[in-house]
Amino acid sequence: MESSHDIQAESIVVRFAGDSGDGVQLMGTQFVAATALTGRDFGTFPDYPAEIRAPHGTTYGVSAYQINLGAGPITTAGDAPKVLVAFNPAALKVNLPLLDDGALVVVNSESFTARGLTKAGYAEDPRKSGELDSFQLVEVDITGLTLEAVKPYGLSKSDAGRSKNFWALGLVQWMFGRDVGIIEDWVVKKFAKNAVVRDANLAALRAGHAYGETAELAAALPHLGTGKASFEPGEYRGVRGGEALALGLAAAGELADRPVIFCSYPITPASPILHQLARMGSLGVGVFQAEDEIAAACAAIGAAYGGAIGVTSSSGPGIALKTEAIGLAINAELPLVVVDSQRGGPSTGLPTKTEQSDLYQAVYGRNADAPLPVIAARSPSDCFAMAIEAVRIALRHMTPVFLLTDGYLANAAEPWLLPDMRDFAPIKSNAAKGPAGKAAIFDRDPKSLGRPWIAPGTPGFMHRIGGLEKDIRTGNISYDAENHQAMTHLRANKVAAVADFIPDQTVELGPQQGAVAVVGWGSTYGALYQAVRRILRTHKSVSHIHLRYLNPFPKNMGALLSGFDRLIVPEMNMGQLATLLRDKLGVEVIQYNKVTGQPFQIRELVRFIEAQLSASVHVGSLPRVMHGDRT
Amino acid sequence: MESSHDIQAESIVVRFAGDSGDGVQLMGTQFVAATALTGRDFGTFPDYPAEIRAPHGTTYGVSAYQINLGAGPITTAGDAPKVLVAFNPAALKVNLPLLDDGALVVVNSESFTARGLTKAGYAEDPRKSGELDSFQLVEVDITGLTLEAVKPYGLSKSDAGRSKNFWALGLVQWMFGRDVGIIEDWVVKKFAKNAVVRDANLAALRAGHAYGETAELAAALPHLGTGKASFEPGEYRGVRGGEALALGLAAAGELADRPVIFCSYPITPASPILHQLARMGSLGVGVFQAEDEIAAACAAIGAAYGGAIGVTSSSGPGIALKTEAIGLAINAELPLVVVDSQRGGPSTGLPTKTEQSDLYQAVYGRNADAPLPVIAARSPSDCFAMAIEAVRIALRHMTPVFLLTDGYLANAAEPWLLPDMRDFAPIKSNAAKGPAGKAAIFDRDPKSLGRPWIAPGTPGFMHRIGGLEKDIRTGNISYDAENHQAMTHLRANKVAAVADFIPDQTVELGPQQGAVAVVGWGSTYGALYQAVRRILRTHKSVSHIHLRYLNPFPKNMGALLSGFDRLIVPEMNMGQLATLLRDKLGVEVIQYNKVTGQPFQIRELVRFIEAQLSASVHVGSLPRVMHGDRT
Amino acid sequence: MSAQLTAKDFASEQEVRWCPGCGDYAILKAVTRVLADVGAQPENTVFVSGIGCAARFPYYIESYGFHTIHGRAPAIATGLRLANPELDIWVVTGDGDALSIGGNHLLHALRRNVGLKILLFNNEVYGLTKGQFSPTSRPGTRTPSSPAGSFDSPVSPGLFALGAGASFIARAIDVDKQGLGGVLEAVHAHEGAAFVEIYQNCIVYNDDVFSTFTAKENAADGQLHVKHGEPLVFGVDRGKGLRFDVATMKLEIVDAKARPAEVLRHDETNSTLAQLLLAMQPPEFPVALGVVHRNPRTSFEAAFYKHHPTGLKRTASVADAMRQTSTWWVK
Amino acid sequence: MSAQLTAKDFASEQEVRWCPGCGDYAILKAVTRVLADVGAQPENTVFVSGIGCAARFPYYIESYGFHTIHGRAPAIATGLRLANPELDIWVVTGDGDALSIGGNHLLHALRRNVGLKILLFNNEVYGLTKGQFSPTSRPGTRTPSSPAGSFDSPVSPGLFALGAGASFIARAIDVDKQGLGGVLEAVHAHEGAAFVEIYQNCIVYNDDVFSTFTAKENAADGQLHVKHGEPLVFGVDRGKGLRFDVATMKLEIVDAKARPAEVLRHDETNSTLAQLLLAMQPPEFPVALGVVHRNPRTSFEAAFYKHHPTGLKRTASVADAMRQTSTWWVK
Ligand SMILES: Cc1ncc(C[n+]2csc(CCOP(=O)(O)OP(=O)(O)O)c2C)c(N)n1
Ligand SMILES: Cc1ncc(C[n+]2csc(CCOP(=O)(O)OP(=O)(O)O)c2C)c(N)n1
Ligand code: SF4
Ligand code: SF4
Ligand SMILES: [Mg+2]
Ligand SMILES: [Mg+2]
Repeated sequence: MESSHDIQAESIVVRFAGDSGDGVQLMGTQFVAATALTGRDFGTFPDYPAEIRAPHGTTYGVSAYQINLGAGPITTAGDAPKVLVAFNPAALKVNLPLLDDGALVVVNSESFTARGLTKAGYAEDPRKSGELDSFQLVEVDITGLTLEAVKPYGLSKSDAGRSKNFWALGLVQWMFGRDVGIIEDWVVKKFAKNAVVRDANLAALRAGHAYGETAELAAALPHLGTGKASFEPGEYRGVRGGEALALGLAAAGELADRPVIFCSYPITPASPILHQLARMGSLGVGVFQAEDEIAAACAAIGAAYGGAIGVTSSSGPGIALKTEAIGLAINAELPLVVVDSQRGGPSTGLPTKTEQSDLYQAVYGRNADAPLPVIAARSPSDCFAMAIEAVRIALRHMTPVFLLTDGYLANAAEPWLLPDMRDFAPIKSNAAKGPAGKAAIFDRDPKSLGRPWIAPGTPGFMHRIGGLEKDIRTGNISYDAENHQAMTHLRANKVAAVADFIPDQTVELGPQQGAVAVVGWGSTYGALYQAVRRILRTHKSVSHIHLRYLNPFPKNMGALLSGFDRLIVPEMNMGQLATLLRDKLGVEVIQYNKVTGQPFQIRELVRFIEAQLSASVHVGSLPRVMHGDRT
Repeated sequence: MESSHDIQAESIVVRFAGDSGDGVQLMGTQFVAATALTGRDFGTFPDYPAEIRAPHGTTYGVSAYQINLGAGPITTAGDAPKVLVAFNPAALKVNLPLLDDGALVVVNSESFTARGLTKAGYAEDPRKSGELDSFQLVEVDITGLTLEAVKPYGLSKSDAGRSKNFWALGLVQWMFGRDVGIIEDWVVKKFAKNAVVRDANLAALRAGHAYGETAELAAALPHLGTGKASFEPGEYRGVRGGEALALGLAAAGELADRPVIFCSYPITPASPILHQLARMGSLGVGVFQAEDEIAAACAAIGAAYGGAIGVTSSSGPGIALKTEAIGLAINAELPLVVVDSQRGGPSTGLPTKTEQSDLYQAVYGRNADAPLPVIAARSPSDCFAMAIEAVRIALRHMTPVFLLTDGYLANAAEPWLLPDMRDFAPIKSNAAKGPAGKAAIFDRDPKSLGRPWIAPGTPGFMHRIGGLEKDIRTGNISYDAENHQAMTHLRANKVAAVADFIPDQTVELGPQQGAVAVVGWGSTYGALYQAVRRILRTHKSVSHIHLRYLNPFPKNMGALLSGFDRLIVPEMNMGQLATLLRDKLGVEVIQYNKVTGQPFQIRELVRFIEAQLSASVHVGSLPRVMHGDRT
Repeated sequence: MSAQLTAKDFASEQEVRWCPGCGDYAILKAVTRVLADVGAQPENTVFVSGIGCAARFPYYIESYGFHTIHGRAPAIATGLRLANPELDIWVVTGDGDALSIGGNHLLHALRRNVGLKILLFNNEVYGLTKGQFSPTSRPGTRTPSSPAGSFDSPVSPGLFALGAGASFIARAIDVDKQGLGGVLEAVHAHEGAAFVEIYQNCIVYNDDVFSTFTAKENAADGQLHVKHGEPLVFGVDRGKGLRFDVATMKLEIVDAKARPAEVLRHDETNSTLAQLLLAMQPPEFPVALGVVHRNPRTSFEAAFYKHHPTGLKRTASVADAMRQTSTWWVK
Repeated sequence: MSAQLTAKDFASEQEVRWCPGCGDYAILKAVTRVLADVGAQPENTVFVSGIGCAARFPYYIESYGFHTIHGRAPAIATGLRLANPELDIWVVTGDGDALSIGGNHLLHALRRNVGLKILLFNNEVYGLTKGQFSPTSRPGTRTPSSPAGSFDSPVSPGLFALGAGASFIARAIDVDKQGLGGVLEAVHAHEGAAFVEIYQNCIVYNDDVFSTFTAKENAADGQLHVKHGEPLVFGVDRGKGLRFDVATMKLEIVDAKARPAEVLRHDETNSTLAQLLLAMQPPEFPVALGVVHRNPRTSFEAAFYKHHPTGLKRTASVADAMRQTSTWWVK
């Protein structure tokens, strides 16, 4: 039987929120696992507090997990949640502003004590103050019912309470008309070592589900239903950017048949890559946790010098420290992959928030004329492909390569159609052409300008390299004026040569030429894609172009962009791609910049782009720079 | 009596060259001191070998000193020497290619032994091979005649030989029709502690001069004469960029009435500033030689936090290491001056060669959106004014400021009309406006957006600052989305506000609008000025615009540049100012880039600019990028 | 000097945000108490820190505070010291902040003997970044970046400081009010660099890692509280003592009651003894706590200001300085 | 292994560009000789250096060489070591390169015990940048950046290495063929990090700074050449010996002939003795030379490869790895 307020939609955004200790992250990932099996597309994003474990019940200790599920293509975690499960008042307070009008709000009534309300900073109980009037409020004593359910296992009150998240998960599963089978399987595997906890969680899970079943309550609880996604056939898994990037680096090692030596110093939000790779020894990956970022970059350079695939990874402040070492890799012409998981700045900034603001640093941020290739991943699963691409470029051209990702990609998850590794071409590196001897060291490939990669231990090729300018032929130190000019050109030409090997820039959505193109890069892909898709439904002419190669640009970029009257460049920074476009292509762009630490919302993009579409075509009359939706 | 081959000109370029040990640098500086007193304008540039003290007689051990003297304005050390004094074959070999046709070449014949020739890599004696035919060769046994002259003082042969440079100096003084009086005075002062050396040098000096007098030789030796400069009246001294910059920092301390704490780690070519300031304790300057560049930047930040004027100084590779710390100064809003003495790169590159290639690093080279003001000195004496300006901006806006100089400016010397310190306005810093309390800390000046500078030790104002994003009002840590957006704008607006306090951009030479403007920055000033001056003599329309403020640009820049059909941007890099002009002003420019480690030559600039003048006005048809004269 | 302040007066208005049960709370309490006891003035007290959980410390103290960047606090504090040698400057740092990324600056602050009061909160883990092993973690420590156990051999903060030439080295336990309090008072009194290693329990990522000697039941045999001039004894009713065997050049434990004469007396100025004490590890030996080494020498700032007798006040003018070379007049 | 090579075979074709009379020449000679003597193979030998006069070293050796950036050689060499633990990796560095900017990396290479042969050329000055004082310069050293004399208190390379937990610490004099040669052979044989301080004369900026013990006339009383298991004696006909006084916990010099029994014997495994020997300074004491400390333990690369038994060879496929989580099929 359908209750009046059921929610049926193409896709639904659900958000779980509670204390760091309430296990909402686990609840979220399990709900996603279950969702996947129902053939829905999804996008997720966890929202951690900055503190490790802030005092219980405080607003800054709230942890949340958002899932956008339904008919595809789903490319973001969604703008405004339609459903919120809040385990305590603080969780309600923090997340209420995000909700869609008329959203369903399930709260754990037990937690709405005077103490809980004050801790959350509520002067008045929001359930009575009327501020929830525009939502569907459902109060459930989740804690009480959980304790009830797990009583047989004789756990302490606090331990018993830990099963809350499973109880709630059971209920949500019911609302989506699903059973709890596959979650049960997971619980059994996960808690095999601790029977009591296992059984308590199973009991809570089933009780939550049964709670929905119980007739007299059903009325209060809506059914939630979404469209089904039409997936390309194949084997899928859910993946986060960090996992995909780590797997991609391991895959590159496999494709190049070289060990990967990953050198890093922990930092938010780059650490997940380190943690993943630390478990990939069997894939030929060695991990070195260095004493600092400088040592990490240097060790990766040393590893590359030794013939391994040297990779170093950090976030903005740590990348800044690697700057000098990266210059050495440029001069010594050694392959090096530098992964930059961007975060809010400047300085320590907002470690747990996302931003796209290291593009300047990647492209221009070194002493002297020191060009290098820069590429960026655009979605969690794309991190896999771009990691392989970064290694491919580094080995082909014998140069350091920047791979840009960010805090959003690192933690966001999406379904990933598992690739067939045989579809990836092996990664080749330059071998010595001539006979043994120093002469061979700088005998470059004429197309890529990459030099042979010859590691110590190779008989007959003993040679010296370093950070001083070198003779373009012999590789010996040279202070000669003309030679320095020639080497400077060579370094520039080498990076330019990358464009001869990468695919032409394509248009994601919309016409190949027209009034407006929305040009983006990196993690904003999903939001821009959806925004343009929505606008296209209204039969307006707009196109979405998304860059993965930022330096050099694909060869057809200039021609492609010249096909549009206006270029809108939305970025989660103050206009760094805009600078690149002006500098390298001399084009005029309309900037849309948002620097809040939050990903773009589809609706704010739609609003801005439509405003541009209806505005007169005369660019001069438009404000050149606009700023993000502040709400 | 005049000899046929006398050299009379507006100005003459003289070059002294020998082994590192031959004392040519001293010879050069003394010759300049003497020149100054004759009312000639001059520009000098020393050319050190990269090695500390390379083996005797080798080409890579050659040290040289070039002086351009005569009627002013002289703004460079000159293109092609008219006179060369070479103490050995290696010195001849290295410097011959630089000489002007028909130049006078004085060689120390004693050094042209078989051994000396091979060491220099001469298969054949150049005096016989005919390769000197197009020059006026004068052979003098400088060593022999010096030994002769100093015999009375019973010095060892090698010690006696050390007076060579004074003997040669005496001869050159004679050729210019001068006596050796003031050099004698200097020798007497300088070697007061060592009578024997003093007397030997005096004897050599006089002997060299007398050698010219001696009738029968005069014929072989030409007289050299130049025009007199018309100087603005006042007191003058010769000054190198390094000295002027150090004095400028001390002057800023005086003007702000604060101690200056200079924190640095030695590096070529920045060290001279450190060495100069180490002697300025009585001017309220404290020097801290840190363990590395990171510590140097951090200590300067700590000193600024403590209420002193914190300055840190390095060259490209060292500046790269300071990147993260500079970001902290931006976020904490502390004043900091970062002096970057640019050199050839990337990486260790060409430490002793000059380049303008750290502009990218200064403007764009940090993680996240981290804007800061960037200014550049354009001549040795201008380093004084710009050092004061850098401190003024840092204290007014409470921000780190980049001051760019380079290897050329650091070592080049020119006459300096000593300023009257009363002509400089005192440097003010922001004081707390409100009553004591944390609230006062971020109560900014509405125009400059600089916050009050309140150091620990001040009662009542205890507060915390740091590198995390802060609330725009309270200064407390804030992860709030809207606040981050607001702070990001504030940081951008603060740097933009600098433009409200700096002078409008002026045109150095030529019309205020016209066909072509040559736009430069930094140490190329002298060469661009002379090139444009020459072309103007031919009544062609060309103007010279030289920037000292690179970020932000002066407010009138856009309007000023729009008054010219074409903009030529010559730089000793691959086009970094060109990028800035495209990015910030959206203008199209014609690049002229030279990256040889050598300063521009006036003639190559004239050639390029004239080519542009005669080319069709349609920019499209012009190559957008041209490269430096390779010879 | 104004009225005597209390520990409360040194607590800032900021909400403390460490995990419930973190050892940092106890240290914060001890520090504020000592600041009050020694009559410190908030306006002349500065806390400088790097990045980490420990490095949050300055926010919670009512004084001047600078939460800088990772590993650089000693360098920033050195600059501050030169700008104002009158301040009481405390540097709060973690084992990662001080010994991983910050090792070089700590080395140089110690060998220069800069007047800084350096508190290293050693929890043998990177807390803030969620629990990776640190340079003080024991081999075999399982963390997200060492799932099979770490294999770096750790550095001893105390021995490192000694090798760097530190003039003051002390040790204490986070929850040991008395021991920590006494050490902090000695720190406050020391001129030059004072280095303290505080064993701090990270309840979330490295709980009880020090319990082998901090736990009540292990305290007697696990802790040796040193005091200058007094015998080096420990154990229940201080029945055990340290003896030095010249034949092996090693320490050994003897019955302090039976052979009191052979028991070493603590000499905080002797660096050989310091090395022996700092190297002791449980279970064979107790952990040496208190002021292990104190050998005062001229501080860096004192030497600096000997070169600047007027305290960076001007005694000459730039107008004159620019004329300290041959000049000439053009009429 | 191919035919025995000679010192000449290890000299590269590059022209040596140190100042005439620089101590580096003697060291270069000793190194090439030892490489030949120990039968090193050029293709399996790598010299990694930072920046400085000393750091020019790799250019002059016929082997693989990497002239990196200032202070980072130990970090770069660590990465190289992990990539190929079969190589002989020598790190050549100066007192500034190793102890000023590079202090942190040296600390961690030593405590991790990375298999690197680290030669620190200590000339107590920054040579390449024209003579500023360094962290090993004595107080009062007049240089361009310390015209009135430096006032930094210096660090002792040996004591620093000991504090960092080095498993091998030796000392030698640039021109002492025999002493340096012997040390270099021991270095070559050591697994893990071998640290050597070589007193190197900078004839241009710091001439004769070590002559108090290196000069012929001072050698006998100024130098103590240690040998494991042998008495610690020195002086003309080895008449003086070292004795340890437990009362003062200090070393003293005794008549070795009169009281032979009291003279200490060298034990290179004892770190307390190492500290005492490394701390000795003229004129009171001779300078300890030779292998002062050698206490082998597992090298970092050995521990690393214990975690990678197949030597970074793949034993699984990425195709399988990406499926190590719940997957689903869409038909
Ligand atoms: C340049 C830089 N690198 C890395 C980080 C990430 N980071 C912050 S704190 C920290 C280590 C903290 O460990 P510790 O110093 O022991 O302090 P604790 O949190 O354990 O108190 C790291 C790696 C950073 N903030 N900045
Ligand atoms: C990042 C960086 N900072 C500074 C320098 C300048 N520099 C080169 S070598 C050197 C110190 C050399 O001293 P040392 O290591 O003792 O070697 P030495 O020349 O005495 O053999 C310095 C400061 C540099 N090249 N790079
Ligand atoms: S993570 Fe550990 S050190 Fe950090 S606050 Fe929590 S308990 Fe304390
Ligand atoms: S400066 Fe000193 S160390 Fe450098 S090469 Fe010359 S003598 Fe040797
Ligand atoms: Mg820690
Ligand atoms: Mg040195």
